[in-house]
Amino acid sequence: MRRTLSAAAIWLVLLALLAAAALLSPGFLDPAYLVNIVRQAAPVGIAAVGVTLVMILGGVDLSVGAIISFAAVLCAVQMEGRVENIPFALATTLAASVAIGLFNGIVIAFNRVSPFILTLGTALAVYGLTQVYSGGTARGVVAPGFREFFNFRLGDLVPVLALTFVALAILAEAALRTTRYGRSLYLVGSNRAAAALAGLPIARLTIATYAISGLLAGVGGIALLARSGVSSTFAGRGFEFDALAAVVLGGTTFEGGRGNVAGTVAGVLVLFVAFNMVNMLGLDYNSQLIVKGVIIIAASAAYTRLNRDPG
Amino acid sequence: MIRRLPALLARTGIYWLLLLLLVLASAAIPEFRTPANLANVLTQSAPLAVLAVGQTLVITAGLIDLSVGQLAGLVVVLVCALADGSSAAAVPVVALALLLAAAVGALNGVLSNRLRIDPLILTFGMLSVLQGVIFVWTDRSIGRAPPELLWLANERLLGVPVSLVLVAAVALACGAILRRSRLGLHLAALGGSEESARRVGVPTARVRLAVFTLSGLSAGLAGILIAGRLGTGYPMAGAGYELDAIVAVVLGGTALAGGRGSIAGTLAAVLVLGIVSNALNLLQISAFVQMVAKGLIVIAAILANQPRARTRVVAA
Amino acid sequence: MERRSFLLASAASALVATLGGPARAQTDRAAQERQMNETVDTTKFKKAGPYTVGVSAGYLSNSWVVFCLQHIKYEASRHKEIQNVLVTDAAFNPTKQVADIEDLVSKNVSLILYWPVDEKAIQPALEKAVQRGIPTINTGGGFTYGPGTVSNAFIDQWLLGEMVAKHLAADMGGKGKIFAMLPIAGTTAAVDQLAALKTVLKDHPQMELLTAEHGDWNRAKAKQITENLLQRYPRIDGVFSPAGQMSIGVAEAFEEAGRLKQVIMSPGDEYNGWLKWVQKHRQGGAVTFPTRAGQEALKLGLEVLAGKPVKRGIRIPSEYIAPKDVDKYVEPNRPDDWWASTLPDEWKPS
Amino acid sequence: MEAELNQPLLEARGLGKSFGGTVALDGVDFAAFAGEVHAIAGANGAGKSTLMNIIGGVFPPSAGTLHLAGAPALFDSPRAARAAGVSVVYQELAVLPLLTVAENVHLGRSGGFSRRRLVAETEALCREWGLPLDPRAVAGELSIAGQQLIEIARALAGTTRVLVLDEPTSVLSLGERDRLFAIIAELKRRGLLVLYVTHRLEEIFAIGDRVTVLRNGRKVATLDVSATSQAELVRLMIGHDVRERFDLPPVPSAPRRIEIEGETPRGKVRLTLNSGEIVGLAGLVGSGRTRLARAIAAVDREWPMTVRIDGKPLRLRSTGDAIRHGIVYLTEDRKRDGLFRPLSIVVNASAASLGRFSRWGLLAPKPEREATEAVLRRLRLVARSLHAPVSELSGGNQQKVLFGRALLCAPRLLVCDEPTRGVDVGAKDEIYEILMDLAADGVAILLVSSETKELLALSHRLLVMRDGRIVREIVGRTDEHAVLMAATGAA
Repeated sequence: MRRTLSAAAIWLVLLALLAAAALLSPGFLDPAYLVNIVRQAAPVGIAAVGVTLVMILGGVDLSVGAIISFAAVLCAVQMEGRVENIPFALATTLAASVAIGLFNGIVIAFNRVSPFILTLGTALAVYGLTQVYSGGTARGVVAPGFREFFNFRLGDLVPVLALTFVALAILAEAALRTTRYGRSLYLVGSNRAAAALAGLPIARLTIATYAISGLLAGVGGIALLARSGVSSTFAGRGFEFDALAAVVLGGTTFEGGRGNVAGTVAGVLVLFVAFNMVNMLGLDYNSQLIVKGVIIIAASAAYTRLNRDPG
Repeated sequence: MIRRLPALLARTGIYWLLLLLLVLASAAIPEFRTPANLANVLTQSAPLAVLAVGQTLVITAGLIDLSVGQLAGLVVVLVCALADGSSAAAVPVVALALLLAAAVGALNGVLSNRLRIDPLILTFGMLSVLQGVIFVWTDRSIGRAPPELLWLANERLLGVPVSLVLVAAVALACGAILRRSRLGLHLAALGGSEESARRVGVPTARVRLAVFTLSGLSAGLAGILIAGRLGTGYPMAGAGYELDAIVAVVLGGTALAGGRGSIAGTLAAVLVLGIVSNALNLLQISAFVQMVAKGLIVIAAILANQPRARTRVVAA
Repeated sequence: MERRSFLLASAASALVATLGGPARAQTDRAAQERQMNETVDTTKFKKAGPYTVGVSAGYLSNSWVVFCLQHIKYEASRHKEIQNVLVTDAAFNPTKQVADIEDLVSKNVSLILYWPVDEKAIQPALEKAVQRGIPTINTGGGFTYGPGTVSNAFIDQWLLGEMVAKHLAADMGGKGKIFAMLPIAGTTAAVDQLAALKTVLKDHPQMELLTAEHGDWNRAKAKQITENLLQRYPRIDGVFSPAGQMSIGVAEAFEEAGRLKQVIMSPGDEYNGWLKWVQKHRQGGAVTFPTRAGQEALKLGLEVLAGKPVKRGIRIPSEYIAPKDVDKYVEPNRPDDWWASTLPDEWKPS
Repeated sequence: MEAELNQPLLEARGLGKSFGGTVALDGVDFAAFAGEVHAIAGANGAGKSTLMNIIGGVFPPSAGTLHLAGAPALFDSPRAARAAGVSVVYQELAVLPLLTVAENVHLGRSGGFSRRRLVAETEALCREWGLPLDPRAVAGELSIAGQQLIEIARALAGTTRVLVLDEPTSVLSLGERDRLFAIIAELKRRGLLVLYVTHRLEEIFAIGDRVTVLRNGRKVATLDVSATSQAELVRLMIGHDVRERFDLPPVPSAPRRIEIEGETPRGKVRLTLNSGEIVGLAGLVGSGRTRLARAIAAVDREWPMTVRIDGKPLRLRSTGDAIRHGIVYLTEDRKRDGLFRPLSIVVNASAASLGRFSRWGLLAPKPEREATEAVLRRLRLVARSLHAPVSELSGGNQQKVLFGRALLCAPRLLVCDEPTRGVDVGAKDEIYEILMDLAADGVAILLVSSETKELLALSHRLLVMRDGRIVREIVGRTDEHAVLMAATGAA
């Protein structure tokens, strides 16, 4: 009962927030605007899907912001402004993102290190690599058609980018619910030692999950590139905070073994609707940071309380 | 004794590394070994040293405090904005700032006791909150540090940086807490095993409160030094310091899992980081590469510091 | 959605941000004019070659700055007496920049060119360099007046803002509703540009400024803010946006809302991505923010080292590029994040 | 030792405690006096540890009161209990391995602090009580018995009047046990109240003055030890007698042979099991029973093992490999590495056999549910829903879920480590039935247990371990004495 409540809570929060926003500005409920919020959320949201998987496993991935930046730069450079380069650029970008995730996964799988600190270190190194690689400028020319494709509105309404985010989220949620991999994540996350006894391939799962997180962060980087073009070599900086806040808000805890992607999606949307409201109200943009911090603390505390094991 | 040898080597490793770096850098870079440059390295390292010494207590207690960097940043802005270059205001403003820093630390402690969430997440959230508070206040440098702080952070007395005195005082104080006080014993116990500590009557909640308060205080002192270094209230002055502090503590041989800490090791590690940065600068290595190097040092440090296979005897 | 730190980062990332000092009202402009025309006695800096030039970069992860640095290196290559150029990068960390400057002094460089993360934070370190006889030149950003800065090679934000505003007013026929997209609140760039805009608007009573927003030199943020403004204001006729990087984000938001035809964009700068947009849409144009500031700074520094008297500040003038003339400047095969410049090809960033 | 004149030192009046809906302790009264060893006896789940935790200040009672020397005692923390003179030595020792003995002994006290004085005081304390401890030694390098002494020293260092010992001998050798008993006798002589919590009846008769028996959260009786018998206590504790021996199913005539060969630091280990056979593995704590059991199932690989089934060697590089070959390990510690506490019963049960319930990586929920249901029904699991979290279940039912998990793997060799630890008496019997059922189905079972009675009752054959080696094989009838002789090396 409590469990169902806690799962539904974030959706109720989202609804309440939307209602409040609609009262503030009738334009808020315009379908085009709502869909646009989903598109704004896509880069962070896609990365947050990966972070959700990692956190269900009992880990955490703070390198996603760096990977997003890295992927955006790398992809743009590989395209060299030519359509025929797009497949190669996408492939190399995703491969490189997976490689970073693999690195995280392998180190964490075979050592008793804190994923939190390790992925922070990885983030630092990846930011550095991005700078070395790009010489400090977001060089790279986006191929014609690339951004147009992702921003094309199906049925004149839903941008491909928003659809990509939703599709990836549904895919991940389905994987969690219906695949052996998803089930194994919950098992390992809720009790690693027991999972080892039950014969689950923990090292392989860990590596695969961090790799997926890297991959999705890479997709997030491509999404960012598609949404706003090449703008900076630090374009994804801070996204790890946002992703983490969304995941925690969505009910996935740091202890692992709990949570789902649907909650994360709601969490991402709550964050973005809240931020847009802050913007539209003309409040100081910086209060977003305070909101984010309080959300991380409050949501963690709330879920700790809800999930406290009675036995 | 023989069983402890690897651990002993691991614990003294940082001093050997420091020695090696000193020798190498002196040999390879003529500018490095000038007294002025060596004094520079010390002055540059002082804020991190103060922060890392405080964090050593925190990590020994099995906790972690990610909010210290932004807390130091808040102190920088506060001190400069309020004092605005006035000598007369120096003492009250510094006192106020330290009080505030200790209060924020205590708030971390209270929240940690009340909400029972992982200190990592709690202080991570606090990091974001503090950053927001700073930026809501100001998004550009404001005010000026009083001249006394400039003197404290930058000047030398008989060739010795003044800030070194502050670092030494903080290190001795924390060393005394760790080695010679009941609080030190209790925080090592808390870091060893919270459950055991609680059962034998260690007042864990009070210890946690004390440790976080001390951590806040050390962040405040570091902020004072940074304010002196910068001379102005730059809103991002503390960004990233928390990670550097953790790296220094871990490099210095304090177990990330808690239970045992070394102030001297932390100081040596701070010097190692300072020398590496100074030498790379003198060698004209690009900041981008330095960033990669720093990331790799973080990764290497936690790999070297990971808990060894459990030593607890398995019953049966 | 960006974190504040990123805002500041990109803030600093446009060279203009370099002057993070207190807002100066227009009345200060007279004082600045006087200060920059002061003559500096450089005899105490005079020294014979060979020279080592130190560059203390507050940050290098920014395309304008990279071009500016290339200009410095290019100019250095043309002088035999310059033996070496040492570059340090503080990566947006002012504490590190203080340390960098101290390290450069330790290396005993002949001259320091710098652009700050935060101008005030590095003043003490710069003063120490000057006391040691090492001249310091502020490169690119706004004008700095203080004992730590021997001279400036800078770009005037107020004049730039004025030019942009005048062209916008002309393009709009002197009437309509506009909003302003500015850099980080409080920076010289934001303050001077807005002040210049308001001054120009006094001559055009039929133009109404709806709101001034701060997009922090961030294309994505400018886009997101504009998306919200499009919800708030049913009618927007023009946009004042001097930074090309943000102008692209603004224009994209209008385009996606299907309202691009109703709006007139002001000139941006010679940011390549913006020039491409101008070329495609044949409107807006550009008011330049010349990357050769670096080259001018080094020339200025060499004069100081030669002991010649120099002015406290030299202004690098902005120029207007009309939409029809943009073809000469745009480089379609180069990245968006690129600057039209006078650098020879072999000196352009790779 | 009767309460003629003096008032009780520790008295419970109507003590009750419930967690959520379950009542752990229900209206318990008892009184204990200074200078006595008062045993608290009861089967697992009788409420012993709840009572102990209330006395030790871990949590407050939800009903009733506790009185210390006539005054109400409200301990809101272990610290408060200690301050009032009540110390508890738990089975899981609260010793901090990185600190020295002296530091450990003086933990939790307030007042002045000097390391030198700590050492001096600890030294004096150890001399006074005859505790063989070096104050400067690092606690983590001591044996379990040594660490237990630290806890006792800690209790003695304060102004302790009541010392609660929780199953203190479960981790001790015989010699260590005798030393502990001597110390307890000394404590008693000096007027302390020792509350001795145990389920080992012989120890109650060895050192106890009086015994209070708990069953299902209620007090059943308080008796003078001299006036009772083991049989009576057993009857009080469990409500009925333990069966001496079960009717074991016969081992099939043409069994599958499982041969295990391995290397331990003390030499070679060899054992053979036949399908349908229950082999008991006896030995004292530290003899290597659990290590051997875990090594066989490839859980730990410090002791490399080769397993052959009908002469065919298996490659076991991981627990997964072992499970695929039908070698399944049932943990001794459900909480640590058995249960996935937040997850549902079905998910817990199918965890080790996901391969069976999935195709191309996709789970098949229906076969999973049906197979799990069938197995758990066979095990007579009591649960409101199979989709409820496993943490809601009682200890016995949790253990059944783990058996269900093992069964779903279609085991050929089941390695059971302490399968009845922490389950109540009724569930114990059911688990014995399950083991015999499995044996009847042809599963070979290696049964590790510290309860020699259980091994004797349930095994076709007994292996006795000592110092990492199998020292004795006992076929046919034997008794506890013989097993103990072999285990201690006295034989």
